[in-house]
Amino acid sequence: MSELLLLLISTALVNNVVLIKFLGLCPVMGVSRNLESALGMGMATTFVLTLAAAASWMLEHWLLVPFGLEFLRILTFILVIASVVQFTEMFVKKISPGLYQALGIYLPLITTNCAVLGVSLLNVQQAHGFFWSLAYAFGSAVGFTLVLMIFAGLRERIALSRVPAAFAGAPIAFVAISLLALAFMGFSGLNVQG
Amino acid sequence: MNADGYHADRVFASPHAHGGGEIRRTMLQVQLALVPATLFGFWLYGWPAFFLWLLTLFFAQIFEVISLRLTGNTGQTGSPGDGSALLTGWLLAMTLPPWSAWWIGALGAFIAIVIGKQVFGGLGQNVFNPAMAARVALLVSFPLQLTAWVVPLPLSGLDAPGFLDGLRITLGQIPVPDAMTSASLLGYAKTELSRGLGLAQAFAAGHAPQLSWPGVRAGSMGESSVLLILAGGVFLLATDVIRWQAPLGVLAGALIPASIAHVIAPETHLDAASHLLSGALMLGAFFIATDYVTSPATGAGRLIFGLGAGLLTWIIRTLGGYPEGVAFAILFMNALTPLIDRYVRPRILGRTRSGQPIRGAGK
Amino acid sequence: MGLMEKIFTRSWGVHPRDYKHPAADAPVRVMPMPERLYLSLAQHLGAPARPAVLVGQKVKKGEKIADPQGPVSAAIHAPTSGVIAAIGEIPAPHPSGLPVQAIILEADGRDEWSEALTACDNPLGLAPDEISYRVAAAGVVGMGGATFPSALKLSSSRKAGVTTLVMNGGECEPYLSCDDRLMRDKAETIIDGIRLMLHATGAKEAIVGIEDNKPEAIAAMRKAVAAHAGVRVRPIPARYPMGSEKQLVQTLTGREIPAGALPAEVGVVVHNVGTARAVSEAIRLGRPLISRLLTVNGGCVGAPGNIVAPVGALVEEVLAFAGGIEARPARLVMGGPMMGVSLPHARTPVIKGTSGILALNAAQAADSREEACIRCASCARACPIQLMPLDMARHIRGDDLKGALRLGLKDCIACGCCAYVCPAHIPLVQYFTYAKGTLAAEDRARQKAEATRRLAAARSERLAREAREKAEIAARRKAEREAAKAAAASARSAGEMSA
Amino acid sequence: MTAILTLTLLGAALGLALGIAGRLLAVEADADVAGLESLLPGTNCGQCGFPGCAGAAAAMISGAAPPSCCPPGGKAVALALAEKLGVGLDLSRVVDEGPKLAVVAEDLCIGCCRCLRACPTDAILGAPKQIHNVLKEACTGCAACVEHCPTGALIIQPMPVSWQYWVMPKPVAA
Repeated sequence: MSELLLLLISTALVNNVVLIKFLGLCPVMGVSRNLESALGMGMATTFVLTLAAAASWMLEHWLLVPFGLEFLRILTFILVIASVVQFTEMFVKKISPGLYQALGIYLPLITTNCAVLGVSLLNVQQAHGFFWSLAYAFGSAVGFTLVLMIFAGLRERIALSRVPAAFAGAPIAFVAISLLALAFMGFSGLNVQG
Repeated sequence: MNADGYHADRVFASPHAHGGGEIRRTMLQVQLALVPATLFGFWLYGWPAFFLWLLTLFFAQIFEVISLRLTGNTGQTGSPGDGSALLTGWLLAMTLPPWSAWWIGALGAFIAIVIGKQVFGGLGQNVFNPAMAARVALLVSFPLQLTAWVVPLPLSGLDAPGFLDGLRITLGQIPVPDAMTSASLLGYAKTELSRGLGLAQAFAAGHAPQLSWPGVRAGSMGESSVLLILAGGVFLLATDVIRWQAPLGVLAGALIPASIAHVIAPETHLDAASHLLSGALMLGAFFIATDYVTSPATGAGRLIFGLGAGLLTWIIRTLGGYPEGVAFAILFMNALTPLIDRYVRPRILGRTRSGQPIRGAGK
Repeated sequence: MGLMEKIFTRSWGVHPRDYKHPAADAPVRVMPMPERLYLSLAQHLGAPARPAVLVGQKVKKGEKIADPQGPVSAAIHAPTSGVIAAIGEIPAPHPSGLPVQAIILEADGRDEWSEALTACDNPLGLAPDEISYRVAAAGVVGMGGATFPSALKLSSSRKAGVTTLVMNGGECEPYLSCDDRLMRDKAETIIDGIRLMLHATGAKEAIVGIEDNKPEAIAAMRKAVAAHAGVRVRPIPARYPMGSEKQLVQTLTGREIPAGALPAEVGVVVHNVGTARAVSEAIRLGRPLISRLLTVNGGCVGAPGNIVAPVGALVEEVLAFAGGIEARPARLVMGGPMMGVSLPHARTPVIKGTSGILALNAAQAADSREEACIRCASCARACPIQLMPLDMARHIRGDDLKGALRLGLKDCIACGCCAYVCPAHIPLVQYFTYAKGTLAAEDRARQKAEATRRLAAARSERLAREAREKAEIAARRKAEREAAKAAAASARSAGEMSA
Repeated sequence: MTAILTLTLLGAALGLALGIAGRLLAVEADADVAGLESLLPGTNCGQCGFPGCAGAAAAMISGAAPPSCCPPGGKAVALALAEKLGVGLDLSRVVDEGPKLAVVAEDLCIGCCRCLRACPTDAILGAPKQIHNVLKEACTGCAACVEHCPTGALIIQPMPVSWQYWVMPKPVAA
């Protein structure tokens, strides 16, 4: 139990997908303009990531390895991820049209969120078991959501600040996220394995 | 004289009175509160400390003036005379190794004032504490220089560097002799623990850093005399410049888990007093976590902010790769501040917490 | 209040320097009647009154010259005898200085009372509704500054079944001392008015809340109240804005008024002590509200003090009577310094709600440049409603009015505490009034769009109906013609047959 | 061979699952013309260049017109439309000169009643040979009447501000 908790902390904070591994930066920059859509995006990504990790684990262990098809790994993973994203898209459109509109193009773009594929591949690479894979994916997704939320909060505040014209928009967002990354560096070397 | 000649030149909005508070005065009060600890630091670490302090403040003000000139000083983004840049520079200087070369101070001032504050729009617009952003950026970029603590050589002593030697040290012409550098207590404990030694064993060794309330030890100016920092903090509390929630939160957030851990595993965990007396916990609690701009605006929010910063400090100190975590912890909590401010709000009079009008309480 | 409560209850409000003395201690002076009086038709909350006199008509003192119009409105009476000189526009006592409809009365200098006014010796024998009726006929409005028609408040309180009448003797605004002076000099009259109001509203008890920085007023009122059960005088801590309805009711009764609701929701009705006096004079003497006690104060005023001025006197005349002004004021304010309105000039009249005229010098007006918000949250601590003024102002500055609305903009009472304490001199109240005004204008535009849409729809429907009817008539005519033709044809054929 | 088979089967299986999900989670696309039209003034004044407000609504849905295409609606309507459409709004292009009002110049009006028929909201009152009058509560300032006046007696003016409706100006950044 405590190991699982440590894994979650490790993946969410110490090895944060966004700020330490630099995966999935596109939605972080794109959907962090307001908190509600950031939360929605975080939830959608968490959903996709966890589901994709489960599906890719099954794919890896029940299909690719038995048939010696490891060379198809990336291809099949992308296929699975794309399907999960499609499903999520329909789901979000059904239950929250407002969120669907707010997320816009970034929702189908979860497909190309490298964090999703990256985590699935890392799971294979590090030979995680099924539940461990799930936890790893979930922890990563929580880390992603955390950063997305924090960053959205910061951007909401910055949006109402008197940022000089030269820095307004994307530049100041990059400055802010780099300072956020500095803050996360404090967790580096956090000895969570005990 | 009669009133029929009176004509208002514009529309004046109410109120037509003001309590007399001024930003400038607030900044001055905080600087005043820093004076005792700073003077003690000068005495403790000699002329180099003074020069570094002077240079950092100078550069902070220079960068402030240049930035305001470039962005077109509109008055609402702060004026060069409001003292905020000097305060930022001062706080930064308090956290640097006192014998650092001049460019550490200059670069730090640049990061703090320009990147940490002015690109966000100047005074009041930044989301991270400028001094802490600069300190962290320097630490991860120049870990060696930022941990080169010198043993105290009080000005009154014979072996303290003189005025000119001090100047040379600050200008980087004389390298700081290795024999004079020393680990801070937190760094020492971390190193010894990573070598597999227990704390009791480590502190039994003769070269272990000693702790004392007056604070004669290696460290930065802001870390040495905990008592003088505390005095400054109490002054700020008494003059109502800062509120109690954030300092209390930081101290409680760090010291409570430290005490519990020490009771459970004294061999691997420093006691609360060591945590309090070493590092920048006190400075962080009273001077950094209380920064208006980058901490929550409500009392409850400030308490959460403080507790979070304290707890993270302890976690980083105990489990992390860095010996000191105050700056990281506060930077992280700065990032959380907008979220705290959004979700922790006072109940509006006549409404429930969810914003609905309360029910009439009987007729 | 227990210790725990003291620690965990948020303090609110501010303690501004009050500048009440020496004006409060100077004896009341009565201003002589000016030659001309400018009686705004909109000197109360609600719809403007409608003139009931013609130009050139002679009126007596106390005669009604304008009728209330609509459910929320108040009558206006002639403050002296004279001739109606004109009915037209004058500059409103308002920051904008925009015109307002007014009746201009030329005084004849005789100051003769109208004979139509009826005094009443036993007012407590009157029916409660009769009291409300007479109060309405006297044109009495709330004297604290809100100028809500008092009669309406009395009758609606009765309907709502209020139990407690809270009398506002707080006068928490700095500089002002007219209520203080009134309580010292006219305590008996006020108590009489309170008893009449108790009778009219059906409330069981009255609590007079007086700030503890007015010991003379408390003593005078206590003395006057001694003979009457059901009326109590309660000293309350001096703190701004103690005189605000929500704060006063909570301090005196412990009840919290729901947002957007009237005090009647918690069984309370609040009236000003000045209103009680006006009610007493309206019922006992039959005298309508035609003059009021107001404070003339501020660093530029020659002889600060309290003055009885007729409604409709120009501000410059009142100032001249109060010893003139010694230097060019930095600001001319009507009302108190915290919530009063700045006047564009002094050629604008005193109205029923004018509690003070302030000629402030530069140091008092504290006009300063807006600096950057450092998020010190002093404003949030001072806000009596527990709003977050700093965040609301940020949203408004960024043109996100809806964001400010979410943060509780509608609950803001514009008391000015936030701007008073702001070390950056941010005109927070101005941000909020701007936002409220803009939102209200948008609302009006939406309502108008709705109404015009209905008009347009009605019109196109009408046009369609007319076209249809025209077509129908045309069709009927055609059918008739054809029928006639057919009849003629059949007649012809029948004729042929018979032939 | 196995690889191709695997991919085919995988694709087919996922496709089928998505198809079923699509059926289950179907959302009806709502025709928004009516909803959008309800936000427009509804006076069919034609200043947008489309046939009536319904035409403008259809044009906005198809993207042929920006949400800021309604001059009488001003900023408020443009904002509401942009929110409904879920598109960004370039407010700098919206020229909102505040509410407008048609005024009859009494010395020019000949009482011909032509403007009465042109007014989409019946805001002009008048009888033949009598000076007409504009009801300011009903006039939208759409200017449809102006071209029908043979003597140029109708003038579009900003709505006068009364002190009750005066709005405190926004503090100007010093």
